[in-house]
Amino acid sequence: MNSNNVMASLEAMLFAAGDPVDPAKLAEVLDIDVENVIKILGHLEAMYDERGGGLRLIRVDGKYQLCTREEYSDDVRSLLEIKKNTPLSQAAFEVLAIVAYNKTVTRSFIEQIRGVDCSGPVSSLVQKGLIEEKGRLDLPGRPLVYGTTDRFLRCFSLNSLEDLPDLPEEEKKDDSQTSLFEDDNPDNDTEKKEDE
Amino acid sequence: MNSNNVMASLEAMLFAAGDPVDPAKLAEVLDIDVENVIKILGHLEAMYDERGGGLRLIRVDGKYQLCTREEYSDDVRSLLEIKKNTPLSQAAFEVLAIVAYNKTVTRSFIEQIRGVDCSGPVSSLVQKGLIEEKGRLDLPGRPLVYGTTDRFLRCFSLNSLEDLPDLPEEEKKDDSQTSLFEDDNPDNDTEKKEDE
Amino acid sequence: MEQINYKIDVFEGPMDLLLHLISKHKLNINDIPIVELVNQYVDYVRQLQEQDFDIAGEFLEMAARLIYIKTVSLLPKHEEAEILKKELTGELIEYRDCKLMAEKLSHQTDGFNRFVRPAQEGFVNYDYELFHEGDELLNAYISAAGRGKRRLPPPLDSFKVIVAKKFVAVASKVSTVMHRLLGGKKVKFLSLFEGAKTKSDMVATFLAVLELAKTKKISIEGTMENPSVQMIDEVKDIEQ
Repeated sequence: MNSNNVMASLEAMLFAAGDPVDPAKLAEVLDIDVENVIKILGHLEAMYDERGGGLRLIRVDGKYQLCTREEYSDDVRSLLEIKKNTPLSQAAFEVLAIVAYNKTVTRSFIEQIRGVDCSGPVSSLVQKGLIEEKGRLDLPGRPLVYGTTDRFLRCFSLNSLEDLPDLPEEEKKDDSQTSLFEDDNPDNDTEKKEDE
Repeated sequence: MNSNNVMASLEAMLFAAGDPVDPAKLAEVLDIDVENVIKILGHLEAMYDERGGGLRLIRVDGKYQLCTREEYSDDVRSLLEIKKNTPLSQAAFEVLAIVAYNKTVTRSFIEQIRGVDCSGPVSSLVQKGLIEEKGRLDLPGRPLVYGTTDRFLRCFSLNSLEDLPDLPEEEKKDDSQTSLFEDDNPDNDTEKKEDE
Repeated sequence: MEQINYKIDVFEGPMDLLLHLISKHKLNINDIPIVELVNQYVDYVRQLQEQDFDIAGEFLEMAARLIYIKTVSLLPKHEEAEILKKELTGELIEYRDCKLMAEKLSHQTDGFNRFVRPAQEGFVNYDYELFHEGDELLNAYISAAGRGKRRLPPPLDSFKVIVAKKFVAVASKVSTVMHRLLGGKKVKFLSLFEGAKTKSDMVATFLAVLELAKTKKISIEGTMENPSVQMIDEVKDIEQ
């Protein structure tokens, strides 16, 4: 591998990593000396500076990281604000509704109701601060339990979860049959299957 | 802002966003025409290709995204300790084909074509982020509808679903012997074994 | 017949096995010699049983279906057999196309080696700041639980999603059939096939009728000879 290719590979690795990376790890992957890696990273840094693009290479605590140039921070911030203010997807609404009406639920419970993998909507709701982890269940695998947050109550103008609109009668009846958290329903088999 | 700065800002924004970005949003931030944004993104793409670094600019369903070059995938993988991705199963490819060519389908539609239960491959494709739920049908049971994702387009090097390989033409003559199995039977068995 | 000793998991299902048999014995997919195919298929399934394979229900279901088609095709008047055969042919062609597309897709997986990055942190916090009504949650919950009582018939659009752009052009046939039935008209089943130009045209029409019947959009009544077809909600309207 010539030094241009090494530089390109370093760029690709730093790009994909996101977080700061220890040059020793980069050296290990490329199977070359750390000194060499640091030297080539120096070239990469210089190349970024000369080219005057939107990116730069920075050192944080002896580690290296690609990031955007300060000049463009305002643009970056406005773009991310636009992205942030997109309304919830239908999937996210459904997951949120299941969490809210059941107060605390595991992901596999949500998936059982919705019939589909829900890791995407769950983590996006956590990121948006609408649901949060409330602990773990004392069950095999110790699954995480999620509940809604105060931010959730504010976004839906509710004082408490008691203020949620009532479910139609039949929904309520059915609901108590499926809820995992009525302790009288130790039907954990189905849950385990979902976890696999 | 001159066009070099615009290009640098576009680079910074795409880098920071991570996900594919609609050029209209970039235009909104920069307060210039979308056409202009697309033209300058073209320059950025060419610049990446000429420079031969570790990154490239791709188009996904009319949106733009920065990603690493394929040549450096092994290095990226070993840095991030990502397992070499296990190739998709035959079943998964079939399900993907049905979803991609029909744009949005229910699981029962997929099962109707394949003649077997498809819950396994469907949920593994959802987990891999290659298909996602696109809503529910207003039919009894409110079945989920699935479609392909931006990640699907990126992984299969497609700009959009319009770029999918063409469907075979309708049989020209009704009674012509089927021509789809050109590789006559002897190697059929071995071929199947390889698929496993 | 030669010894078959491949494993059941080699095949993705009964459709896959049928396609294999059709190509192996160079049968014409557009005019399946049903007797021959049944024998091949049943032989194969029997061998699996002898080898103590746990045979999936789908394989047996298909065997039953093939045997039924064979039985009715032995009757002096075997229009039903022809129809059932066409149905099977349509499904086989559809699955064959699906396999072909899957094969093509499996050759363009370079993009799996492109990596993207997570959004850069520190610019914005992602706390949600939009406001909603509680009713939106209620509706989402009912939607997710899938038990909401539907009082309205599904809109025509919802069928498009199920049958849209099928490998055989069934979607257009759905609208053609629906159009014929507008206004509560009772139409003879065979008349739906008038004007069909090709075999696949007829197969598509047939599948469209099945699809509509399955989703309870139309009703079919009368004898197998030539039943009449009618839209279901139209029927209700008249009765009320």
